[in-house]
Amino acid sequence: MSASHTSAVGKVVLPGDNLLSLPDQGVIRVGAGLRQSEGYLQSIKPGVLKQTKSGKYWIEGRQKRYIPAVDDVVVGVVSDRQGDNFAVDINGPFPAALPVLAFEGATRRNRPNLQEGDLVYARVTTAYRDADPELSCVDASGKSAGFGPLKDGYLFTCTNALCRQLLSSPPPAVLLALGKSLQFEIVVGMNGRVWVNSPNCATTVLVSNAVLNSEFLSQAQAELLVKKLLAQVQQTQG
Amino acid sequence: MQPTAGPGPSSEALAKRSDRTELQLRVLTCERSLLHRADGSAKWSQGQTSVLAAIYGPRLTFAKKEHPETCVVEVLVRPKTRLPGPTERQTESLIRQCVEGVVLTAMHPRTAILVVIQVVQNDGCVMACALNAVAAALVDAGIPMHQNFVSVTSALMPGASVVIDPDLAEEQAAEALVCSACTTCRSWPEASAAQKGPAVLAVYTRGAMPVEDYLTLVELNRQGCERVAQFSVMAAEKSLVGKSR
Amino acid sequence: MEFVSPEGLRLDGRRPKELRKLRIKLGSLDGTDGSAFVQLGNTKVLAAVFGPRGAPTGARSSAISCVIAVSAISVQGDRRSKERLGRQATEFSRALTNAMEQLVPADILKNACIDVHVQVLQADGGLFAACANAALLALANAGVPLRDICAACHTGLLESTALVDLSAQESMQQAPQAAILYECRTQSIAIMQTDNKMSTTALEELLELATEGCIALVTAMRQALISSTVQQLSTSAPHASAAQRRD
Amino acid sequence: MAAAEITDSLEADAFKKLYPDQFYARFIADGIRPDGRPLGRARTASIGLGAVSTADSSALVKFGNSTALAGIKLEIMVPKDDTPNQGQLSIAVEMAPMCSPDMRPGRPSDAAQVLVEQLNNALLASAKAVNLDDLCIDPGKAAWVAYLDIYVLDSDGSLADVTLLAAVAALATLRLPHVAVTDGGNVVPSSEAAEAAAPDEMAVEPTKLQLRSVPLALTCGLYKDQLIVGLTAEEEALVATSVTTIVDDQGRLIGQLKAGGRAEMDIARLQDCIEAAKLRYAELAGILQQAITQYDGSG
Amino acid sequence: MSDQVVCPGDRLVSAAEYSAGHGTHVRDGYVCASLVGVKQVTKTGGQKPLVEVIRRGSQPLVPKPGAAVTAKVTKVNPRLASAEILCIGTKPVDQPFNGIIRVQDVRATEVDKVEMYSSFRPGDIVRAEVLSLGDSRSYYLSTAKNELGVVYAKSVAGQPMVAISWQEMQCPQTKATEKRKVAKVTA
Repeated sequence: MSASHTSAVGKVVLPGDNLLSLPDQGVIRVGAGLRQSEGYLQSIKPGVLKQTKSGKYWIEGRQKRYIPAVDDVVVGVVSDRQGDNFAVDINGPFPAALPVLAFEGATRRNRPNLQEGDLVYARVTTAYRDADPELSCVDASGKSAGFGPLKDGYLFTCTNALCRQLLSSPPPAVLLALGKSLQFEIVVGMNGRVWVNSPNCATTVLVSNAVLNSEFLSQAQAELLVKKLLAQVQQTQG
Repeated sequence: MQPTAGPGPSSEALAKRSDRTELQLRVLTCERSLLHRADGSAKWSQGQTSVLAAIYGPRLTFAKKEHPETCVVEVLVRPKTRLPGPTERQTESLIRQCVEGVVLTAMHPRTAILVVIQVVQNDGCVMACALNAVAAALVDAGIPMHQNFVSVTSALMPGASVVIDPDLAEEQAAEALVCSACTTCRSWPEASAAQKGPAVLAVYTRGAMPVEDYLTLVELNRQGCERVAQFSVMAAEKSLVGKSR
Repeated sequence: MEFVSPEGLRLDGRRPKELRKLRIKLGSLDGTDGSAFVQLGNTKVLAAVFGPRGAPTGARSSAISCVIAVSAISVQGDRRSKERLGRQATEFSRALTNAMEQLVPADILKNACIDVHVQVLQADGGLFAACANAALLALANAGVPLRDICAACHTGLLESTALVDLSAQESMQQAPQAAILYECRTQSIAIMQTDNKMSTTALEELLELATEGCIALVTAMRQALISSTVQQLSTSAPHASAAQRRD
Repeated sequence: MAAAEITDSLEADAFKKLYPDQFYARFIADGIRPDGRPLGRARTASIGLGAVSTADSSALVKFGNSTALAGIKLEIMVPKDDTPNQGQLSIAVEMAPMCSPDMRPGRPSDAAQVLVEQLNNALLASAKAVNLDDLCIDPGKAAWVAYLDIYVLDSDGSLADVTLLAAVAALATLRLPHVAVTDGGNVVPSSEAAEAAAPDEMAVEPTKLQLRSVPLALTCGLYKDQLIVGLTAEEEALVATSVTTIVDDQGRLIGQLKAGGRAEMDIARLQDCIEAAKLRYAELAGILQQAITQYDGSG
Repeated sequence: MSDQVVCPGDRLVSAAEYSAGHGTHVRDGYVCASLVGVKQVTKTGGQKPLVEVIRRGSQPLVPKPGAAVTAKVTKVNPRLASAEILCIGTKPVDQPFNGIIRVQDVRATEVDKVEMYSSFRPGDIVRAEVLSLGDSRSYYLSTAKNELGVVYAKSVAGQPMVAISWQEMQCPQTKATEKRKVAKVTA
């Protein structure tokens, strides 16, 4: 495996770009948005070509439609109940199935009571390109681990690139700055959906706006943005 | 694309293009992600001609329409005025087959992609402009593709002269029009051996012409496509560069 | 106008009880499960059958659908007369669908549907009778089980003479007319259509004539079905199984 | 009877059903198609003229199984104000429900509308085969409107080629009756008008509509980098892309349509398609001429 | 055995002496033909002889329990895979019949551990056996035998894959493996 950086790494690539010639020997690890074609590594999605520390190439794209992947966390909207499953809209190609028993403490007798339109925070357990994905509201050990129905709050959508930023570790500057001065809950799904809840509406609106506007900002810019927004709120309140 | 209708062109328009040479394209502009509800959208303009394209999907489709192994592409074309008719059906069919030619439809079996095209302003070359808008919208939606396309129209004028990217007056005066779509394929230095020129993905003609003139126009379009492709890459990079920190 | 000459001949030279020349060609459309071309005088119709095949999702109430399409070029006169004929065709195809459902055993239509399409190529007199005959022949050609072979025939009472199988010119008259679809085996009428006012005795006379006409037509249709099968058996004998896959 | 032989042929059938692409690839590798044609030969064409006596002219055209019936009915209209010297040619295509098992009756299919556009483009916009001035009876008062209706009775590929030949054949045998406009604005057969004026004058033969160009089409496909000429429906489903080329009697290119698809072509390939279309043109024009001569002789 | 072409509605024999078989129906005490075809009488041991009408000299092709069929998978969910039956034995059918492979019919051993998604994918060509007529819409199929299962499958990259074990296939281009219920090839 070659660890050498190609010139395309870190650059914007477009679908159909031939990125590098595949070596006759050795292993190239390929992630999302890439494929091999006629001896070349080819991008099939637009985005920035990235390489992990282990040498795996992948493309960080920026799209609205969510393509499910196993172990992603998602925020879904219950759309229907069919037998032993809830049908959940997760903004993917197919509706996801959430078994009624995939909640902490759920049994045949004690089923969770979810209505159409309710929000759930869940993880993807199966994802195939030709079939409905399956969700679960428990982790591997059967505990809820934070998953489950989301009550109240405000839901907004953003690109999957922003979701990845929000979920990255350490958390992005905008969340750190907001967290220093405000009290709120935030749940980010990989499917481009963010849920925010706080004791008062003004805070919820402020957090939502700050997050939505932070996509292309640097650390300093994000901190400045939060400061400005906070000042505005204090002004109107004062 | 109704060159037969309407009043004849003024002789001035025919005599000389005022603002550009015969082989010069009009100013290109491309805006992306302007529709909130669509999964991808783009507005492409060539001079005064402007077309808006929106992509929805890949998403669930009717059981009747779904295909077990591939993603189904549906295209709807809305003209600027009047209801869609046979002309739009043909445009839809051509655009659908172009999209099928570049999208990796096997990546999303049993789903559908809907492409909606709204002609905003027609000042010639609507078909080419629509193709370019669709190509940009596909990138915006992040649909998996193994290549992309760009399109250019050129015209054979009375007196056997040729012009590229004609406006409506030139289109109406033209003896014949050739619109073609060529594939684009970029190669980074590490894959330089893969370099290949644009090839003809689609061609659509109107008017009768000698075969030699037709081949000249196709070649002219091919060269024009290289220039459009350069612009298209630049525009796409601009829309994606925000997060390249 | 004189429709029967003193010598007892009609305008096209036929006798009052003489049918026009009938031509039947079976299985001419390769892409279908069964087809029949019927020419009765100048009336030409083509019928095709698809099925029995899996019912489409969201199946309709009726398992057999029969549609008679009248093309503009097949009709004498302008576009308006085509529209009028088209409406009559819709009405008749509904009656024909009902008659067919009686003919096909119910178990065939469980979870399956049969589509019968009739295209009128050239319309002269007795159009719907020709359509019905073509549709039934196509069904038999497709190997759809039938209780019986039926036939349809058109008659009219012109200048107090009962005439069988009216030509276009004859059927344009405001005279009593009756068309029936007749089941020979049960000796019953499946569909009857009458036009213009007539006395009951006139109707009886027409029905008797129409029945005779139907029996004659059934004989010709059976003959065509049998000879086409015999021909198939003889040509496909060395490859009997190969021919079967087009069933 | 050799049982083994039959089993073989049945297994070939099953193979074709399960793996249509591989089945076809084996034939093409041997330079022959499943129906026995070489790659470069289109199907045999046949033309039947005057098949429908209720129409003013008609043509039944078959390429192998693909069958189209074209018929023209003439009606009289008042010319449009902006074109007082012109009649009208109105083209419609209908895919008869019997033409393929997937067809359902109802609203016109997209495929039919695409064919209408291709015919409009070929006959009127590009080749200008019919000069609409020829359909004028009396400028500003009366003109012919020719309704050209094409019915696809059996859809087995190359529909653009079949429908165009059917349309051209019907147009080439169309005769316009001699009519005159009376003072009252009614249109009467000119023989009557002539009789009224000069009773002993002979009734004139209807005039043939002159075609200014005779466009004919050929559809080729690209399969594993091989050019396949004159496609069947089965082949249309398998080829990576198809190109319809229309040329006319003056050797002009009337149209070339390649509507995308899974393969691109370079200019040389497009040129190959034009050459193939020119060869096919000579063949079809001969058959058309023969059919017309025969028809004129009999009618 | 007589060799006689009959038409629908033809009275063939008395229903009291013969039993009505394929292509016939009984009316007014007679066995009548329902099809155009050849009348055929088969003597059955002890019982009434069977009268049938055979179209163009051969039997129609319908899946029967126990028959070997080849089907193409169209849809997979956790409980079953839907498939179109394309061939019965070595003969292709004209209009495909619907079939279903239920999760318990995929393999003979460890039935409770079967995962549908690891057994079939849409587009796979599967050799199977007809279990029963199933529900009203589909035949029930089984692949619970070594020689039954997937015989042809394409990889994500679109290449036909090669079987490398009874439950894995490999793409020759990308070398990626995918899980399937693979049919053991019999010579």
